[in-house]
Amino acid sequence: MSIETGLAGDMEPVAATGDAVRVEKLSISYRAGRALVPVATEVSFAIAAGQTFGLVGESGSGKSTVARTLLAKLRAGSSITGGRVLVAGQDVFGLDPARLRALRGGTVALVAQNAGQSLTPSMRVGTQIHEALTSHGLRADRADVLRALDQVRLPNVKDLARRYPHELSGGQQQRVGIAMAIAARPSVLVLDEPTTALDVVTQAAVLRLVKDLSRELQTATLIVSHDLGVVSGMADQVAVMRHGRILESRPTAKLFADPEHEYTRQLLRDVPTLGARSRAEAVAPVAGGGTNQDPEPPSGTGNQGSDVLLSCENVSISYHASGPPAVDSVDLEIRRGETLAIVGESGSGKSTLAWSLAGLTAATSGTMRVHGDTGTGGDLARPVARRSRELRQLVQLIFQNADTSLNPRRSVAAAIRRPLRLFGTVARARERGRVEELLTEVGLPASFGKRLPAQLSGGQRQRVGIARALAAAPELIIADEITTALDVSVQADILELLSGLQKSHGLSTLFISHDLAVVADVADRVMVMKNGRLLEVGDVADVFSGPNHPYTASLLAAVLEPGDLELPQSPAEEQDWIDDNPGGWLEPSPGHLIRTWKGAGNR
Amino acid sequence: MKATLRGAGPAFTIGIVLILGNVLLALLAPWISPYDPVASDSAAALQGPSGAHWLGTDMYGRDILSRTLNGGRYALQVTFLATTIAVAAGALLGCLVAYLGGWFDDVVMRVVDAILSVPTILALLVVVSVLGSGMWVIVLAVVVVYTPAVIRVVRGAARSVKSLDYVTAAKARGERAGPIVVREILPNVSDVVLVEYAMRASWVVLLISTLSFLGFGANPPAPDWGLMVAENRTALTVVPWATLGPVAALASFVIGLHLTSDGLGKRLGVDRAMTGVK
Amino acid sequence: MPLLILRRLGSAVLTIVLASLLVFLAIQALPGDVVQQILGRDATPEAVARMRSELGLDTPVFLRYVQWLFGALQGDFGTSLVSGEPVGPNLLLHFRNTLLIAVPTVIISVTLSIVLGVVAGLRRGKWADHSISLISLLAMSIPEFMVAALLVLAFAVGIPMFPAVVLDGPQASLAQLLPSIWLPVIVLSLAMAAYIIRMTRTSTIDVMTSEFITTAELKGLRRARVVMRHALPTALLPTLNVVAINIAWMLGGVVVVENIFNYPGMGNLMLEAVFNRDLPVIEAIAVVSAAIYVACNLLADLTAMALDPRQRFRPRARRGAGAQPGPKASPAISTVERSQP
Amino acid sequence: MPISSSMGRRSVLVAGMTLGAGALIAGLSGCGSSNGVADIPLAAATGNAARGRRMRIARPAASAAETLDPASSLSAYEYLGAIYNRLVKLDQQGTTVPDLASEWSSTPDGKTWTFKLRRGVRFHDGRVLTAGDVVYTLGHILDPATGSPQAGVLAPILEPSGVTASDSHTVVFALTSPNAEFPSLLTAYQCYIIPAGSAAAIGRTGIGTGPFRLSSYTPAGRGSVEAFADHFAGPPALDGIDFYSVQDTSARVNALLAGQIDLISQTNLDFATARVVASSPVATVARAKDAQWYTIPMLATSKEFSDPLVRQAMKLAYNPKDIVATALQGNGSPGWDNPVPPGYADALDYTRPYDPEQARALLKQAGVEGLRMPIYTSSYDSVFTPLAVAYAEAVKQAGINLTVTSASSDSYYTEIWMKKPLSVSYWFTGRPVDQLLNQVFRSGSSYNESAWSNAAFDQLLVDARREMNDERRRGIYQDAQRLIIEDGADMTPMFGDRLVGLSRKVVNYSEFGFEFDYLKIGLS
Repeated sequence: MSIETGLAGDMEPVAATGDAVRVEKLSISYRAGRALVPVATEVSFAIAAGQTFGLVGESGSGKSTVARTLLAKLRAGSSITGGRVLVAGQDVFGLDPARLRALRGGTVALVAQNAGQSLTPSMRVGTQIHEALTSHGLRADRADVLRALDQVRLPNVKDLARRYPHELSGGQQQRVGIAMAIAARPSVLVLDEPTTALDVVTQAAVLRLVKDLSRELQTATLIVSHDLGVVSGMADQVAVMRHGRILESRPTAKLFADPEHEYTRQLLRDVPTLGARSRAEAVAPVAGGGTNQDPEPPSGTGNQGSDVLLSCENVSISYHASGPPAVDSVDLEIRRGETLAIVGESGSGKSTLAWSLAGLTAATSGTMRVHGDTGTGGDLARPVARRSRELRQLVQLIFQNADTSLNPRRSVAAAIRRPLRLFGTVARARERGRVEELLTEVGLPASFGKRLPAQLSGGQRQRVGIARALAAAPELIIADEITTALDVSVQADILELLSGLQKSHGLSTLFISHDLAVVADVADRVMVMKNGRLLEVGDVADVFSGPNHPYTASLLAAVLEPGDLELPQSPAEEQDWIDDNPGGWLEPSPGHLIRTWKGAGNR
Repeated sequence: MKATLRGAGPAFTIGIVLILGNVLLALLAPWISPYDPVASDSAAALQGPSGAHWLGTDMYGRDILSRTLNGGRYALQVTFLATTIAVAAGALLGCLVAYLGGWFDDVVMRVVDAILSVPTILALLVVVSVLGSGMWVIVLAVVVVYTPAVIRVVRGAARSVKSLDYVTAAKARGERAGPIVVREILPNVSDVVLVEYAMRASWVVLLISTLSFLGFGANPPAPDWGLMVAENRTALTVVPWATLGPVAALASFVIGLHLTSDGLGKRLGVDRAMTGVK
Repeated sequence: MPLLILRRLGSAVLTIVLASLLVFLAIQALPGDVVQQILGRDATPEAVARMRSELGLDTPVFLRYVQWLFGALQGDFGTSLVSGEPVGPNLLLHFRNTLLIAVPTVIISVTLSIVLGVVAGLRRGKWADHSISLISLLAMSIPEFMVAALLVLAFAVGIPMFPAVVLDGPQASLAQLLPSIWLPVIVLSLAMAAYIIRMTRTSTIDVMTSEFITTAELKGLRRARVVMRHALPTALLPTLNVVAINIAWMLGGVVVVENIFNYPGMGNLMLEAVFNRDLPVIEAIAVVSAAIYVACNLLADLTAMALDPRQRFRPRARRGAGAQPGPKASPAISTVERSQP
Repeated sequence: MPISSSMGRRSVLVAGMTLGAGALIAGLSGCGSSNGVADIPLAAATGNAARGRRMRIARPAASAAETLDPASSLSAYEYLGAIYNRLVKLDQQGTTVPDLASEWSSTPDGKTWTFKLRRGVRFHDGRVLTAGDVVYTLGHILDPATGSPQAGVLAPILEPSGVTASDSHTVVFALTSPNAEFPSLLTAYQCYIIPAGSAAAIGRTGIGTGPFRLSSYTPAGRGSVEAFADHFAGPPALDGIDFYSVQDTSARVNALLAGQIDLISQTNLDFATARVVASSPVATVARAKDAQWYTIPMLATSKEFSDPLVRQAMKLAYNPKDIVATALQGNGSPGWDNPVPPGYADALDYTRPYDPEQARALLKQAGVEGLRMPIYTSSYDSVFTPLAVAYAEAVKQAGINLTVTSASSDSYYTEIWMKKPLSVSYWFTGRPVDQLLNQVFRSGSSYNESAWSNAAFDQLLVDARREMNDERRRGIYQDAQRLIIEDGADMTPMFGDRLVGLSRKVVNYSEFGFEFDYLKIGLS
């Protein structure tokens, strides 16, 4: 029952018969031209039935490659250069085709990262589950298919089985993927970043489901993730990978409590956490609220004055004449030097609101004014084409995806120079010097100016994006999920850089994120949005310590922190509250406003 | 460009060599041809390959090698001009249409669809019979027929570029449509345009030859690949090289274009650029 | 979904009308005197004058177009300037003959090329792939007129297996034409198959490397099932476009082949009409061809809908393949957007 | 993923290309060794035609407006000769000989001509040919509504009322002015005799007195004729002929080589093709001697050629023998700028000098030394371009610099011919001398392609028609020919043989003007 582990290379794995999976000194290389590039080097681990093993590491660490060898799957061009993989005692790479098929899906099943892409688009969901059963010689009729769907707690399974994958939500797709994987009762389950594409609440629910199922089926489970929180909550044992090697492999609790390897310690330092807040407090105290209504809208929040940079009132944005607006009557206010975070899942309207401030999407109604509506200030409700130069200069965007936010055909210097020229920030003769200054300021060598974006790493590109925004000499920076695509360590650097610049330049920042932990780290105040509605706003400390709107509470509850060995208990995936429209506001503490709601039972 | 060429594979190299070889031979033809390609010599008619005439002579005693060497000049010239104009115009318009969208897009694409729906050869024959078969007419005809196709392809690529963040960034800065199209969109569909150029050129050169073959292109006694085939194909068994020479040259050029376009596509990952996955 | 189909039908009709207008206007610019052309070199000026007045060539252009359009809507494509016969029945006859080549060509080339394309895609980098790719490369690069000439030389003159030309006129019975269609069918199939093979190969490779195929494989499915049920429906999506465009191309591009084989089809009629500047005939051919092109695209759309449920919900699915995100497999567009000599 | 082309493809590619091309050449080039046109036969085979054979003839596709009405037909020559007869026809020497008319005579003033018809001639519908049919036919030709090209020739001298039947087999033509050559004007192919009252339907029914009767016909399509047993000269050798329309020359040749047809009509094979045909096991080549009369019209109204000195220089500057050798590979006769074919009895036996130095001097005298201009050609006929190239080459010696300029073949005769100063053209031979000179050279004639106008020449033509003495008339025609050679604007560098492709089974093929010898032609 004990889990055999070994620090890479120095321990012979013990041939314990109880292990469902044994990976022994596995080395994999990728052929690039004439050279062999190692992807994994002498990786060893074992997983016993009923146990969960976590592989954690940043992108390119080789963790997914290793995980897929359990299904005897290698990428084209890769080959095993040493070691072996034993599943139920057999070397998976030595199987004949018939046994290989039996292994795949029968003995070992995979839940892949993006269910939307791993389900065959042209085939009904039910059929795909059906063939997962029949291909392993299992008798299967419609009832079995429905049972499989039922098992992953999907609603309306009869209807759902007839749908095509694109007709499901991301969470549903992932559940179908899981149903398909466990359909043939495998003894080994490989979870390759199973929740990366999902929002936090769904993630918590899906993980809970997987954990329950693997316990129920007594599978040996391998979970691969870049997210320390996920691995922490799921795995009994965790291995940290970097550059194809396992650096450290220990029981979960020990690893998080007392990391041995410097890299692990670094990782743990870089992961933003909610901090000292107690999870128990996050539970909303005002269930079925609406008794203590405060009619005043939240624009009145706290101390107004000359330090308000931007104020929006009653902003609504619709893409289509019919249908619900993407942003629905939102008020907001950003002060000078402040970081205001907007938190919400995809579709909450947070990005739409930000793009509207940048002038890319016209607001349908409401007012958006800078500088308290006076002086050089102006009406931000105008689209960018009708804004004055000063106004355009004032708001600058930093994008989520550093890969696509820089024109791949233009050099770094050209990217930074463009706003300088357009806004006439500096004289032409000074441009070059200014570009170099900006590069230095964002922590890049001045020589990087000559490079093309493709010659930079993701973090470096994001720095260029920041430099480009700074070049316009703005007062407000809109940072739209700017660290989502980055590894934890890079994310930490970028966040640090941003907050440093913000202080030195006196910038206000609108920080958009779905990651509560990051927000807790960087923001002064936070707004919570859902379905285009503002649900809660307040100082970070107030919001994160509660009391909260039930939605905020569910978000907070779903956060997985490294070191938490348990998943949140039965996270509420179904919304248990109803928006109280127009509703009023609660103000549990000064400046902390919560929209009133109704309990779901009141319907 | 160097970076562009690297990693495109040996087929790409062969392609480039075939194209450059053909272009070079066509350019140098007046100097390296052993004979005047139109000068007939009744005493030397219908000779087989020999030291004096490597590929033999045709029915008027004209040197087939010289005619083959010179035979690409017209086709390559028209191909170069027509493809360049069509691709340039199509690329610009395609980007503009994609960027502006709205009714402009609707109107342009409707016309594009209409032109595309008329079979190429019919459209071409109509233009040629309207304006005669001079070189510039053919160029114009090919441009008329192929620009819409290029617009469509480039528009598709540009639409995915249009939604990328760096274009959004430019818009947010307040850049106008012109600079955005020229600075941000066009350079980033250049991969597509380049591959399109090679593919398009391969069709144009075949099209030109087909036109000549049907009697609407180059005029006798001018040496021209398509025309040579038309003139000599019935006599394939008597003067095989008068047909095979030009066809081999034509095919090698087209193969070159295909290989180049494949290589470019592979190297530049054009298909991914189209969907914006890149 | 019916609304979607209706919308496409509407825009299809608009495209056809616009195409007919463009062709009509283009032909109006013809400098050569139609009548002189018809009557030939030996015509007397009196005969020319009489014919001009008979044909009423003095009516304003736009009026003539409107008249024509209304006629066409009722199936009346006017009267040939040359023969004086109604255009419709004659065109129908030639169209029927072209279909006799076109249908076997489509069946043969599509079947063959999908099989070969998928095989090449699955055996990527192997011997089979190389030979298939090489043959399709050659087939794309050697002009049809050369292939046709060689085939005639080999299989009509050398070994008299097939007729070298069609001697019977457009009224020939299908049985009379049947022996003559095979060489044209081979020539056209080769050219057409080459492009479809390449497209199918590319999209097969694309789809086979996609995540859902990996998932299907790792589910332990048999290779055949993975290919047939999971990969093919998606892999055939881009191929559909190529097939559609190729069918349209073929109906226009049979010109060369019909010319060489003296085949009494639409291509020959087209050449003859262009030579004679027979405006009503050219116009009718253009409209018929445009209709076929549009219909092929429509059919490709509908098939795509049948193959891929995602296609059923996109309002503007086809407007340049770039707007077609599809699965990961969105092929090199230039291959899709083929319109060939 | 884009289309891949990986490592191994290069070798496969190279190997494949080499193999394919190599095999092809090996198979084909064996036959490309011997030189020349020498192996093209000089004449068609003669011999006994087998009974009961049908011949298949491929003809160029005419326009869909094609009609069998001889008066206005422009392309259906093969049918016309098979199904109709004229009163008189032309023999190979250009002499007028009997056809439906057995004899003819005129009054001494040459104004009234009497033709006696052959007895016992029947139309295909069984009716007997009478003078009334002839009167009707001439009336139809002269009717302006018919639009017959021959009306332009006949109308100036003949009113419809001038044609009368004096008895059932005698026709009298009362001319408005004397014309000694009148019978020859009736040899034109528009003058085939049709049954009375048939004008409306003749274009489709084709009822005549010829050796074959029409059994099916589609304009520009296929058709067939059957031997007419009641033909006055006895039935033809063949049982029937099937005509096929094939637009493309190569296609016609391939059909012949594949054994699908027996003869290609109205097609002058180029020399390479002629050799292919001649070396085929199933087909061969015959010549229609001097069948095409090639011309280089110099537009006399153009600024370049309004000066007779320049025109003379253009002629002196070249040697027609060279042109025949180069452009025709010897398959023809030099014309020496005389449009009357050398075999004609009325032809002038005179060879003008070839003197490039003199030409140069004349040009200098005319002030256009080193003349520089385009000469237009097209692919309308396979010899046009070789002719233009050969001529341009030849006159270089006289310091004349011509640029061969090729124009589109389909608009050549509407846009170039008779519009550009210098172009090449051709006529079919087989016209009577009087008609030839009147149609192509007389001032103001619609076919006067050089727009040459010479009062003395016109007067000679009038005189000739008045001159009833054959000897003296011949003298006048020869004077006229001399004028053309010396002053005319239309050069005649050569008469070309037509190379006709036919099956090796064809016997007794002979063709003159627009007509085969339908009685004798057969299959062995």
